[in-house]
Amino acid sequence: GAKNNNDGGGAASPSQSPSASPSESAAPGQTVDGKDFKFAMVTDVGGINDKSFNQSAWEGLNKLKADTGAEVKNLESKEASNYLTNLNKFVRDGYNLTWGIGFLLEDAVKESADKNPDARLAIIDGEVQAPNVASIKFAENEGAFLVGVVAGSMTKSNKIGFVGGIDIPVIKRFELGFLAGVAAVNPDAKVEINYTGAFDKADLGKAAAASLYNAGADIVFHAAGATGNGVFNEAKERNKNASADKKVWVIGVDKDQSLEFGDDVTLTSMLKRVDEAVYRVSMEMIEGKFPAGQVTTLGLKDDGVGLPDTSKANVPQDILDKVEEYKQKIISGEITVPTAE
Amino acid sequence: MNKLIKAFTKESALVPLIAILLGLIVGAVIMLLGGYDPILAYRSLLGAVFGHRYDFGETLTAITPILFTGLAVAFAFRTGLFNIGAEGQYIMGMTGATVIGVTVHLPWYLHAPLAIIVGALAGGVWGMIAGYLKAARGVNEVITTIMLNWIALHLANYIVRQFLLEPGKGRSYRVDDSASVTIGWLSRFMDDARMHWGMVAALLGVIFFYYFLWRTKQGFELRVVGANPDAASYAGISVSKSVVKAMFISGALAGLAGVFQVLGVFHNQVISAGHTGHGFDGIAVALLGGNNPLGVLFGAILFGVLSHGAAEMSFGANVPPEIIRIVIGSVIFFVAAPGIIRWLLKRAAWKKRKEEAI
Amino acid sequence: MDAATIGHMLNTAFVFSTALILAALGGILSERSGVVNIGLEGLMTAGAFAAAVAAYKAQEAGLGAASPWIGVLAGAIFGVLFALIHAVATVTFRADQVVSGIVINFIAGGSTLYLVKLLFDGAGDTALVNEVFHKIKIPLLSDIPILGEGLFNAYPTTYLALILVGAIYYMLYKTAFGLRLRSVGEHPGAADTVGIKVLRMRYAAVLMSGVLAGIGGATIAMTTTGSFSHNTISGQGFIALAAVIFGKWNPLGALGAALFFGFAQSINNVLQLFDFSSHVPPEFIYMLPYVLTILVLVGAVGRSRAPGALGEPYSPGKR
Amino acid sequence: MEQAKTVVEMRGITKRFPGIVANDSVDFKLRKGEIHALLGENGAGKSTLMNVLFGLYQPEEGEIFVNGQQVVIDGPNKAIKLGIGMVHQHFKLVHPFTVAENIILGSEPRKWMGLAVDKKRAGEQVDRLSKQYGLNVDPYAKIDEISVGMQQRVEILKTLYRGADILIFDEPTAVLTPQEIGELLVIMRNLVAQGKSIVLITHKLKEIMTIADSVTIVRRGKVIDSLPVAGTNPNQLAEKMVGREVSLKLDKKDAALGEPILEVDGLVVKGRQGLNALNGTSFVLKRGEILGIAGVEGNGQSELIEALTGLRSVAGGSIKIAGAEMAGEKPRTISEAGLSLIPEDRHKHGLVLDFPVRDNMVLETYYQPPFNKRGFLDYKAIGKHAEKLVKDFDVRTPSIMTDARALSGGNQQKAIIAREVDKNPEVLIAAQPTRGLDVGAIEFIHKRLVEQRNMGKAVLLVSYELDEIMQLSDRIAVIYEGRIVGEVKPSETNDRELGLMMTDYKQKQGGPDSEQAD
Ligand SMILES: Nc1ncnc2c1ncn2[C@@H]1O[C@H](COP(=O)(O)OP(=O)(O)OP(=O)(O)O)[C@@H](O)[C@H]1O
Ligand SMILES: Nc1ncnc2c1ncn2[C@@H]1O[C@H](COP(=O)(O)OP(=O)(O)OP(=O)(O)O)[C@@H](O)[C@H]1O
Ligand SMILES: [Mg+2]
Ligand SMILES: [Mg+2]
Repeated sequence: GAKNNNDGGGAASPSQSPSASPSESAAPGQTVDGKDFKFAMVTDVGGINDKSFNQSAWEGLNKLKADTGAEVKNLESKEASNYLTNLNKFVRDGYNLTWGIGFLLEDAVKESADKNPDARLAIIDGEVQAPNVASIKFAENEGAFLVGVVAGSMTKSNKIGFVGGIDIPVIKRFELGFLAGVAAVNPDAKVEINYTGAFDKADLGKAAAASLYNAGADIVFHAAGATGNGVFNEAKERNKNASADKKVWVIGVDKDQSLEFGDDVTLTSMLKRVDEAVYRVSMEMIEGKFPAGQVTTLGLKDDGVGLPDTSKANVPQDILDKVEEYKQKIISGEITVPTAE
Repeated sequence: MNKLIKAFTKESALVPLIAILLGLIVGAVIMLLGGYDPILAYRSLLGAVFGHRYDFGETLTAITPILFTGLAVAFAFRTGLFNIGAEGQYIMGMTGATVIGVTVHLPWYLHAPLAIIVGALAGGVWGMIAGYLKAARGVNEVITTIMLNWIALHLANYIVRQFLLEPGKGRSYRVDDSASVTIGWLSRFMDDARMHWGMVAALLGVIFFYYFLWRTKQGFELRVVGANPDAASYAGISVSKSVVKAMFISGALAGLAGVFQVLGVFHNQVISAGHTGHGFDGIAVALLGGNNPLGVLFGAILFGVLSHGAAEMSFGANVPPEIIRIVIGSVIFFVAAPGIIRWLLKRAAWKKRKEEAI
Repeated sequence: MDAATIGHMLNTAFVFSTALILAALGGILSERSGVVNIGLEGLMTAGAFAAAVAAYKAQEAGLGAASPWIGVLAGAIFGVLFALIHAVATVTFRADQVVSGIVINFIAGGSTLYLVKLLFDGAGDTALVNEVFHKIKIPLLSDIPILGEGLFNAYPTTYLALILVGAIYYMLYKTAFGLRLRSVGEHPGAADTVGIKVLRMRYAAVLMSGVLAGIGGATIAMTTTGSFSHNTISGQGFIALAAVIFGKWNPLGALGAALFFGFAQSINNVLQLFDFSSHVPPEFIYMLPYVLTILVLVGAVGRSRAPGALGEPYSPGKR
Repeated sequence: MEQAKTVVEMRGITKRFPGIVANDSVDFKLRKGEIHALLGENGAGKSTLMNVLFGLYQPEEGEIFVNGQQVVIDGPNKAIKLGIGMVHQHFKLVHPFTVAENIILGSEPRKWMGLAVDKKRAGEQVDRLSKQYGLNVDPYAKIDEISVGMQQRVEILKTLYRGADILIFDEPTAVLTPQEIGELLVIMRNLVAQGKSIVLITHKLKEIMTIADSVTIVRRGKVIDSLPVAGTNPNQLAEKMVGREVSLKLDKKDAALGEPILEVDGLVVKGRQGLNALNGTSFVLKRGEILGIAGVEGNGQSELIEALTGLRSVAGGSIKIAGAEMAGEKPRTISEAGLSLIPEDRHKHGLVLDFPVRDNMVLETYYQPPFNKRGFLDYKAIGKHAEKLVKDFDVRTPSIMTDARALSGGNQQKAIIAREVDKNPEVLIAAQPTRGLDVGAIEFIHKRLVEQRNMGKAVLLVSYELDEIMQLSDRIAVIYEGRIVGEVKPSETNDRELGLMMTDYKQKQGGPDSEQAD
């Protein structure tokens, strides 16, 4: 339908290569002057150094500041009822654009936008029907499909694990895309699913990973925020003394997690270019092309999701070629990746 | 009335005031050590709360749930029980209200009251489980309420996900407007702050707390059981029944905190990864208020003002909002250990005398 | 369920339990001396924070494998610092012990995050420590079926915790210090009249509880998370408190209780591997450890008896 | 040389508590080898003075000499070093510990280079001491499991273990059975014979006359007199301590018996370890009489009281009040049927110490009119009621809003009696109603009990004190191992006979029914 299209002048479509860093993609670069602009973002309880989502968004804004001289600011929320008050703080202070980072802020963004029709807001991972809000979503299922292809191709035990945070629609998209990707290249592989019920409990992630690896999995994909840190720790632990053929892998999420946890455990990561989206849409604001009222879903086509360049370190070229092949098939519509059961 | 006047002139009123002052000073010192400007920070804090109608209104909204959970914890304390489970009861209250708000369709004069009652009952029943296990099986309520907090979290998530989920979202459908308890005109007056009847209900809760415990027959029984269960059974009061009853009421109070968050603030319930902390904050509020209804009210106000203002402190003075938890902690600390204040006062007086002597 | 799975479950159980055991031991010492300690959560938070920061700095300084041990040491020191607040408030100034414990939780939670933000440029969590603890296989013993995988392939902190269970048991029940400590918690008046320094004993006990809970928090940072953030410690202190009560204020009992909690947690993950689990809503699987705990408590015969003077401040003049 | 014989001398001791001078420049002298009694009303300052000597309190003024040396006793440790030991009124024992552990606590024999407590040696030492002074305690028994009398011996052993030569006993007999009292007196003589000196605080004039060498009388913190026991008499002592004449003899006219009001038949009640605590107990209580239940503590008295009041479930038999079956009923039902209880443990069962006197006065009647109006309490009515009771029963309290905790033991007891008597019960159970009280308070309470009986009510008196039983009862039932083993009239028996019945009824077989008093 209309809401899933980014046909609002095509303004929100990033057009660079998948692994491009924001700086390369900033076409207008220093030529844009944003000194009179103020941008803000509100996160949920996670804060801006969560090593994934929020941090990525904040990096996008800081890049904007560096490139245009715009003023940027953030507030983290202590609990759900702070979302709205924090958004309103910026809205009332005359910020040009206020971001809500994460689906949890969806309702608060909606309410703030309705009450302040002159303000401009934007939401990541959510969908707000309001004329003054830009909604940015990601086709996580498409990206997850590609890492599924990697996992399906590279597993030796034909057992693969998936660790989810909470069983909610966003995470479900990760799971389903991943399952489809694995099945596409390796129908014999079995994927064990383990939801931990939390996004912030590394100990649960560690235990979940332990049971998956114990059950024979050699690759685990996590979509569980900070809970996933436990998955990495468990894998590192196992690789410490393991022989080469017993080595286990983790597939990271949101950011290129090999930068944090190292190449020796991180097979690849499912990137979600929140930084890119935040940077882009904010830039459009400065340029007077803010996609107000539109819902933009960033998929493979838009390089909103994808694999990082660092994947080369562990994933052989032939598999990367296969990944590219599937990517084109998804973009062309030859393959449709499921989004919900 | 006489009592009230006395209460304010006695040392018992002086101690909290000095405690608040000392707490703020501790906060200021820590800010200075961290290289922040405490004056600016506190000015931002006050500005955030009293500077604008909107902020004032939102502060009231922030006070409401912790006033309820504070009352809940204090009520249990008064009857000799330590309810660490306000958090779980809060969640169950939310869930009860959401279920009614989403699945039942009624005119407003029935819908909102029904949602409130069911939410309060859900919280009450959740508290009652711990009460029953204590009364019937002698299981320590501290453990059961901790466990029930986690069970409530997951049970609520299950209910929302299984029965109330709006497709594609991580939360329930919106509750019907007929179940909403917002006060439109007041919100408009308060510049769109989320005003709702919860604050009024919470104040009624304060009055109920006082009247029930000190004015009614049943309250008398609960207090006797709380103060001396042996004497209670000698006096013919059933201790088990009282424990169950007390935990039910305590749980219902905590449940109401959740009810009004759903019906007045969020209008839906999200699948939640963790606890909100309102229940645990309730313990602090209860302690801050010395488990007295009026004290709990003041405690909740102080707590609410400080925590609502914390965001503004980090907005206006870039101070990490966590500093406020240190301030609140210190205030409770000084309230709880009046000996320290007396000791400090004595030292101050002694020093002064010494200086005079020289 | 085959032996290997049980062994793995036991192994995971020990990972969960280690911090609980240590903190519960701390709780036992404090409460045996008559001082309620609901501040365990805060003490663990302080320990986890200090460990993450110190180990990170040590790692930066190139101390390598010694880093996590430096973290544990720092955790113990920070635990003691916060326990000292509790001791001064409750023992010297006779503040309500419950209140003081809650205060510890508040201040520990607030000040550690405040410090993290100061130390790490406004970040909500510390940088990741790479030099953390690794499991140590004990030769020969680790070949025993089930137990070998379950117990003898564990983190050094797990072994430390188990040794401390024995040591503290011995201290409490065999040494004069332990006898005096328990007497102070049961009947401080009696202890006072035979010349035992009640307040000094309570200080010692509360400070030791800071050491143990601090180490407990440190083990979480040094084995599972590798960093510290606002939810590194989220509820473990309260579970440890539950283990103290569940274990009847006895080190062996608390060990059993902590293991039970750990085991219930690890069942969680194993259950999800079975096909039938797809028919069970995951939330019910998450609830399982807590439901099991309550059921066991209900089934357990005999009420636990708290130390006689638990929660009562001692002042010599009072009767 | 008098100086040489004095082991303790306290001069001009003044100790103040907020609002009261507990000791007002008190002089006190204890000579070597004597038993020196301290006598005075409740709250006179006896315990305070001895706590000062034991280093628990620091006096504001005054000097203390031990063996002629001036000393500052800044804590029990110091007192112990000076050879002073104290057996407190409320025992200072760690209940979950064993006897030996309690005794060695604080100065434990060690082994393994001081690392571990040498429990074996501790047990042997305790055993040896216990034999030396004829105390007969089992070192390995838990305090929880031994009788009060035994617990007291543990307290005595604690002082001896620490080498005390000066022993202070604070109301040691208040909690003992007559047998135990007898044994304690023997032990005390024994101690004196071995060169110890003893301070004995007691309210029982008879004991002073029996065992003490000299007596010091305190009133309101001041010493009234100090004199040798020989050459004084109980009446003189009582007068000195109260400041007025006290009649130690109770005026009691003959009982006017009415119809049976409480009928207990074949009562069976389970005790602690599943054994029967009551084993077919039967007795009848009539209007207008006081029935004394005599017996050694632990023969089912507590269980009997709990069963009668509905606090303990009944396994068999019947309890009838005014003909209505009450076995298995709830406490409140029974209370409403006309049964009142003055409980044995006033702090634990009788009062809510943190509530004001006012609320304690309606602890059992708060739900009835006029106190309760449609679920709400009428504090005006409750206050008026409390004022009246406080006045009628002479409860000395600053106000009815004072917390019960702040009242002295005697006044707490008066408050309870006021409450229970005011319920106008058909049957009043009085369990140990005068334990620990001074003669003045005892006189008052006894008068009230007799008054009830004279009004045609029935009183069931459960007491371990034979004197009290003999003095008050119209009829005495002896309880032994959960059964009533005999009934006698006080006028037709004596201490010796009762004592025998209480310990071994078989010698007096054929008693129960043939002795039925009419
Ligand atoms: N810890 C205390 N705090 C305040 N006042 C006290 C304290 N101990 C005793 N008093 C006061 O000192 C006075 C003397 O008390 P003390 O216990 O010495 O009396 P006593 O002669 O031993 O009485 P009894 O015969 O009841 O044992 C009492 O009136 C009481 O008010
Ligand atoms: N904590 C306290 N604060 C103030 N006064 C106290 C306190 N404890 C006891 N008292 C005072 O001590 C006095 C005597 O109390 P105490 O308990 O010794 O009475 P008692 O007659 O010895 O009773 P019992 O023998 O049953 O204990 C009372 O007058 C009371 O005011
Ligand atoms: Mg006394
Ligand atoms: Mg007394």
